[in-house]
Amino acid sequence: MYLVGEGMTGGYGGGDILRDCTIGVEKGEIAVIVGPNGAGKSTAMKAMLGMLRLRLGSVVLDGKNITTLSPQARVAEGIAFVPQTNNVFTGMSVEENLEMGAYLRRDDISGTMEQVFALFPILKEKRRQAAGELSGGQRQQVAVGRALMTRPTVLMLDEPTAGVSPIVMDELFDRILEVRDTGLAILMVEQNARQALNIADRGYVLVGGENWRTGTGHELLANPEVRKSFLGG
Amino acid sequence: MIEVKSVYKQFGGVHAVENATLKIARGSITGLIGPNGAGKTTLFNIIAGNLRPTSGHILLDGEDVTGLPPHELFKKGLLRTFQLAHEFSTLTVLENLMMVPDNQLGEGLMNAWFGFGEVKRQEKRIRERAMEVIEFLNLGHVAQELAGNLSGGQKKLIELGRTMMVDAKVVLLDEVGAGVNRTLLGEIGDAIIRLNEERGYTFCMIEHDMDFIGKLCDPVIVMAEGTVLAEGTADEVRSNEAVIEAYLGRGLKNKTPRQMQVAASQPEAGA
Amino acid sequence: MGAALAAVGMFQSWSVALAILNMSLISAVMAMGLNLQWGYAGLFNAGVMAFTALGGLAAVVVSHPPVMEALTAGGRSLALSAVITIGIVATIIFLTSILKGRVRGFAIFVVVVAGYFLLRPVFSDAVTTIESVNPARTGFIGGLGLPITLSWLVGGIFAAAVAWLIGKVALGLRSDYLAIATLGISEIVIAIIKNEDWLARGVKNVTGLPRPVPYEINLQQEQWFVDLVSRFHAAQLESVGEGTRELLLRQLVIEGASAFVKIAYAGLFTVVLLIILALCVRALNSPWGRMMRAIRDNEEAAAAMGKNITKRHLQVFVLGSAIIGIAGAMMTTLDGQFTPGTYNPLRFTFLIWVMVIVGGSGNNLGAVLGGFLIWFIWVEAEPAGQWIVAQISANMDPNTPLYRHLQDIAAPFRLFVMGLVLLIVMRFSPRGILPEKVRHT
Amino acid sequence: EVKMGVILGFTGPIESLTPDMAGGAEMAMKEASDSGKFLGGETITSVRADSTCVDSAAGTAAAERLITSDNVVAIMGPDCSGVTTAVANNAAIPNGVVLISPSATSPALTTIEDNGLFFRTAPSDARQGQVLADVAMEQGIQSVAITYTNNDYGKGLADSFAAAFQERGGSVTITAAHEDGKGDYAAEVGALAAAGGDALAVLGYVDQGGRGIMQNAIDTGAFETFVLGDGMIGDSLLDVSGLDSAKVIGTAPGSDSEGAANFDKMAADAGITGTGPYRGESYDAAALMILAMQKAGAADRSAIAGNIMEIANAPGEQIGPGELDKALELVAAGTDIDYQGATNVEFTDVGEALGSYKELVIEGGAWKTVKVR
Amino acid sequence: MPEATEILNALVLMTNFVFVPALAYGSQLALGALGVTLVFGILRFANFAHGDLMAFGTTITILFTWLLQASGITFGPLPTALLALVPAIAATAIIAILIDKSVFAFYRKHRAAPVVLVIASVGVMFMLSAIVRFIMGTDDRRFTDGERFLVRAPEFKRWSGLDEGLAIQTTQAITVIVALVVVVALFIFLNRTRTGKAMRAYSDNEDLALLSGINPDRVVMVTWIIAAALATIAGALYGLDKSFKPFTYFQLLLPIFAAAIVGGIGQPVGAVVGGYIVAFSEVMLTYAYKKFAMYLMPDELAPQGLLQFLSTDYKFAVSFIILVVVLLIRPTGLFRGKVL
Ligand SMILES: Nc1ncnc2c1ncn2[C@@H]1O[C@H](COP(=O)(O)OP(=O)(O)OP(=O)(O)O)[C@@H](O)[C@H]1O
Ligand SMILES: Nc1ncnc2c1ncn2[C@@H]1O[C@H](COP(=O)(O)OP(=O)(O)OP(=O)(O)O)[C@@H](O)[C@H]1O
Ligand SMILES: CC(C)C[C@H](N)C(=O)O
Ligand SMILES: [Mg+2]
Ligand SMILES: [Mg+2]
Repeated sequence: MYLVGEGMTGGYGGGDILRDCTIGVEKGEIAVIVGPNGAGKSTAMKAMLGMLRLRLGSVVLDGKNITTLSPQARVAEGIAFVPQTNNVFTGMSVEENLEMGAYLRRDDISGTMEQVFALFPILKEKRRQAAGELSGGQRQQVAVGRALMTRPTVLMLDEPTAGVSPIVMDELFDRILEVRDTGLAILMVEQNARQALNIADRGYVLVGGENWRTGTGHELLANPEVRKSFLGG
Repeated sequence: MIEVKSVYKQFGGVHAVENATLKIARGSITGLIGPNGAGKTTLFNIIAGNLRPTSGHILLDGEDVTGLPPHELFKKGLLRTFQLAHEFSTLTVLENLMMVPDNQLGEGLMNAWFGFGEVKRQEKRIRERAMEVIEFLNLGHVAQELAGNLSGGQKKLIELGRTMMVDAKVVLLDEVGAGVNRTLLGEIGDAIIRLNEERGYTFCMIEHDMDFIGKLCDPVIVMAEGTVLAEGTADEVRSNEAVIEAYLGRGLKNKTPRQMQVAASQPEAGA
Repeated sequence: MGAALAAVGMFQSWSVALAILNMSLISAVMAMGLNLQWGYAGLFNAGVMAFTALGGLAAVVVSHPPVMEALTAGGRSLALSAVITIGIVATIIFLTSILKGRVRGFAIFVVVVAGYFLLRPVFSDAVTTIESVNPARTGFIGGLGLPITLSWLVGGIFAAAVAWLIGKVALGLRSDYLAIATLGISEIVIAIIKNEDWLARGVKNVTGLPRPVPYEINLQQEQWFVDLVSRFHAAQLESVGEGTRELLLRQLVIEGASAFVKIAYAGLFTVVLLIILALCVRALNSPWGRMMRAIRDNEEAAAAMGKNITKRHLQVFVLGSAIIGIAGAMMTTLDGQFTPGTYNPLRFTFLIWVMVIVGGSGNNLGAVLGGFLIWFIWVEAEPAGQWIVAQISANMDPNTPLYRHLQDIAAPFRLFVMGLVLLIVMRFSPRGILPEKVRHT
Repeated sequence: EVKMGVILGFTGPIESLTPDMAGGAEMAMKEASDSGKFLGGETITSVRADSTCVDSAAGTAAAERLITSDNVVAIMGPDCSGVTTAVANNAAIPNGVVLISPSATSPALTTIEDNGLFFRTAPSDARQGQVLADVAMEQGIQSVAITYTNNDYGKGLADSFAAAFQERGGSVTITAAHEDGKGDYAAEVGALAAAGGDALAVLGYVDQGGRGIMQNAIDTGAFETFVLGDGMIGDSLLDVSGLDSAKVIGTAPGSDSEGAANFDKMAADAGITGTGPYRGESYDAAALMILAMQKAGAADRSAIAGNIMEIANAPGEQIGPGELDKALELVAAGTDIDYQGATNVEFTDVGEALGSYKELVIEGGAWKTVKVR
Repeated sequence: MPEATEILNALVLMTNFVFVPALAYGSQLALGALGVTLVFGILRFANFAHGDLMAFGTTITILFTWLLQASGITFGPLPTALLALVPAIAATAIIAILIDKSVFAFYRKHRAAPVVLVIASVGVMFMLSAIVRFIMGTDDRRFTDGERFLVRAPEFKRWSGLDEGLAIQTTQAITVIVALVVVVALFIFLNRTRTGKAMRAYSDNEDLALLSGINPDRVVMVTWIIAAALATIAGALYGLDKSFKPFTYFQLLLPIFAAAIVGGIGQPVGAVVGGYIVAFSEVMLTYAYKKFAMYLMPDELAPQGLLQFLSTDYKFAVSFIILVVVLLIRPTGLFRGKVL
């Protein structure tokens, strides 16, 4: 697989949060992680980004072992990430937030910025406003927009749709599909699991830091156990 | 119960709330929906006393409570949760809940220093109550964990749990569902209904999950651009053209055939 | 810590060790007061100095014998000034209760201005007469002539009263803004104490305050004490010859007296420390402490949970300041003098902060430990620095410029040692030596 | 080996004066040691401690350590009046150790209850105020603006100077305190200049606010004549720029006796090149203690106090600076001496220097003694 | 109606005793406050060592000044020290970075609370101040040369024929100009350049900055370089104007912090305005307006008192009173600073 965390085991200093957890995504594919609150989904993401030291296991990007790289280095390798919380620069304007997304790019970014504005029209309106003054959903849009500015090869999204209104959510999923079709690998955590698994090529169900079920999006959606326990019936 | 009378709120040049007028009826579970930036959270902040309106009034049980500080509104039975979780990060989960009840004897210094019997007994009762809530929210295994170390969704659960610690009259829930597992959210929905029916709580909730809104709320108020766009039952609102245009949208456009199939077998998808 | 003090006792002298102990006890109390404000409630009080000084002022006001001459000369106008002030305050309180809005503000303004012009001549008359009574010796009204231990309580009350006022004005500010405001206010308080000579002689200092413990000189004359010392050192006295015995005994009595006095102080301070520690610990572990920590973590959420932030902040600010005030009074008692000129923020505010943070904020025992440790370093850095310089220059020719330069910088070397030790301690316990505990209720 | 304490403000607001003061005291010790006649060939070592000048707690702790840990027999110092009171009351007197301050000049120290243990070789400012007023009057100054360092020394001196000056028919336009250690004194000078006056009296510290005020007043042309108290007399004042066009007069304890001149020469030889005040006083303080020990015949704390007065005052053979050798010999032989030293030491019955004052001016970029009063 | 010369006299009086000194002092504070506010804003702690960093920078400047003077190099009418600034800034920057690497980096890595860094900076402050005294001793040092005055009081009197003189020192003029140039440059740097924006981003949200590919080490390094440069410039200009004395640099810290915070933490413009507020309030409120009024008013109305708003007894407190009042009106400083 293009990006894969193999047998990840580790935590925040206390006990292990992740236990032999394996998550991966292929180029041109969407992989979705679902699971109950506190299952370790965000932790798994952070581990793949190097924001958490793994006790065991490895992270491999495009056949290259990146387990020991620093987060910045992984970002430089082409991974973009939208964290679940604290995902905007509150003191900077919307436009500057997007610019920071493109920090590593040296080419002209105005085109990408226009694309983001087209996707989230409200951001264009608020481009000069500080991101900290936005509504919850607007912030979330800034956060996703920032990641899209990166021109990554892997896009990792931690609950990108939390708090965004249905119409924007649809746009967002549309956009994600588009982006995937350009050959990106997309890994996301979603509590809106139905919609997410629906467009997913690959799905992971995490419980207690372990892989509980793995399959294609549709397999998982069709699995009654999964539906009952995690998708709300 | 709560009346919002032509409330305006401006931040510099931004009109966040513009002439909002609405009622939250006693005993109802009122849904408040609307596009991002419609002014829902701002309105909550005004009702709960965190913000002062530029103009307009808020009535609680007929009494003008505009501009009262949050802690006084709490004493009048009005509770709220925050959209971005506001946990007490260096308190444990249990403490996060235990600090909520009002008029705790041990919160007076004299009692803290010299009180024994009753103070201890009350403390015990509060702890028991908190443990119940914690169990209900599936947080039992992290009860003694610092709230700051919780996952995003668990923090939202604390937000909700706090409102369950006391007998409130009105509870304002700001997107408690966002980031919460859907199965658990279903249970939370049931609990809300129970609290509403058995204890007579009034709820007003902001939510973007239309299934959830549809299951719980009557009436549903739709805000857009700071003002009330529509009001009615969930179904009425769902079929309102203006609401679809501004808020709900018409589903995914770029679906590949493979996914269209599946979507068809899943009626709720794309709601 | 005990071991460190014992080492000082052994290698330097027990008297130094006791002197350090006494100031450590006082520092520990101060640190606890600040810990209450910062560790429990997250209030960035950078005005510790002011409350220490107010405690000291209380010591003068309570214990200094009244200066009758000054009182007869200016007492009447001073009393009149007090009456006028009370009148103004009462009128304002009355006006605030009956008026509202703009009118209220205007009325208060008028009363204040009118009051000022009424008060000024009376007051300045009082001040000039009082200050001109034998200015080299007194020139102030003196105090009440009561036992000085009473001033510890009064010091707490003084500090609490001023803290209440400051809190009313400034507690709306957040973090560093509160810090600089309190810092500024503390400078204002000190400026007042320095310049209102009629009150406590200002920068001319009040010395020779009465003590709660016997004077060494008197003690040396007391037969029972001499007996006590000779019993204590019986063996040593036996071992020397008849002739030197008398001399040795006298030396021992002098040493004993100074130790006795210090131990007596240490006893008193320890009692205060333990009482305050017990209260602090109990408060922190109660629902009150929980509420305070919640407020510290997130004010907005705590307010939404029905906690009155303003009131609670004020409460803890007043309480913490009162404790600092008590410590301030104890310190002035120990010094036997009140010297407003010596109150500077580095020593009386920032050093206390260092104690709290190094000890472990949010932890009472940490604050106490920090108080002991930092005071110890503060005092012992100097001999340590000198020792190091002496080692370096041991084999140097005393006539080289380098040698002379080294001698000149021996004193600042103390700063170097202080900084180095501080950094080392913090390196090994970045969250404080005794960090705040997670409470498993 | 006999240890003597030297406690001065090596850090803090007069840190540039103190090395020379300590040097002065240590000169006396060295002299006595080198003579080989002190208590039959004993040597004296000096133990320095930092009084900080302003922090009485730190100063007391340092003195405490000298007394109890280093076991010094007597202490030369402290310097500033505030710490001196603290050290005397809390460390020296309770332990029965003699304290001779070379420079604490606050009038309040005259009446300290010292059990006969506290002395000072500097006179009380009660008198300096009068001398300074005389000096000013003689220069034809009719009105002055006064600024003083805001502590017991500055305030005490300002009070006594203002009173004396007015008594002599002069007028005081303003009396304003300044705080030491501030970054800028423009505001102070502004107020002083606005009040006006023939001269500006600066009663502060040479390395501190006092100097800042003078510099600013010269720069802005606010004053051209300056009247200075003892704390301002020091070499570092000489590099205030623009001094050549200003007239500067001042007073400091001291005399132009032969003794003083000899002392200056000795000091220069010993590498103490400054002309700051209180070097002589420090030398004398140390010398007095040394001679008192010699008289007692033992390096014993309690013996010193009783002998100081006799050493210092007449009758007896007069002893100047650099004559410790001779003095030790005389004392050992039981002859009475009257120590004069560098500063014409003569103690009042409470043990402080009667004091003569030098009237100084800056001329051609150097301090010159005009006369002694 | 007062005559024209009277009015001119009054104006010159005010310029000489109020405006010029306050402007110069304000600029000195501003330069110090800029450094403090930068570290405050980006590394998120109040750096107590800044005063001593200033002293250190000045020390190095003095050493280089001596070196230059000894080798016969001067800077015409300007102080030689200005030339010495360049190597001194480099040296100070290196020291600042070393300090960061050996002290502050550790706490950053461990995500320590800001107050812990503050206390660590107190430790650094002690050590730096000792080091400065090791090198320079405790004496006063003057190292100014070149033309001391731009305008001298007596010359001005002669030239203008007025009763009042006006004095402007070269260093005063330099300080004011430098302060203004530096604040504009800093503003442009932070808001327009990539590195500047990266620094702001880092200060805003460290984790997210990391995720954007910003190299935190570089941000920290650049911050210290700028802070060291500012400290050296501020310290050297101050030392040129007054004299170099280690102790005063610690004392300067208080008004510098006041300026930075009143302006709003992390706001360069705020720091400068804050510096002027502290300076002007101090000078103007305790100034005795008697002479000023005398020029403007007919003789019969000549005022009796000194016409001071506040007696000089409380002058030390004045700037703090202003400060508290400003904060009560604008709780996060004049330019809406950060709340940490
Ligand atoms: N402090 C502020 N300063 C300036 N503008 C603000 C501020 N707070 C909110 N706004 C603006 O007010 C508008 C309403 O925001 P609000 O948070 O009430 O939206 P919302 O309806 O809750 O949206 P969401 O569903 O995304 O949470 C938004 O456009 C937002 O940008
Ligand atoms: N910084 C931290 N320190 C210690 N423990 C943590 C920390 N962050 C998370 N945890 C713990 O790790 C576990 C997994 O957290 P994680 O954030 O990965 O959950 P999640 O699956 O993303 O949940 P959610 O859906 O609620 O976001 C939780 O039990 C949480 O308490
Ligand atoms: C060293 C001197 C300037 C001290 C001064 N005479 C004082 O009493 O404080
Ligand atoms: Mg998560
Ligand atoms: Mg919202």
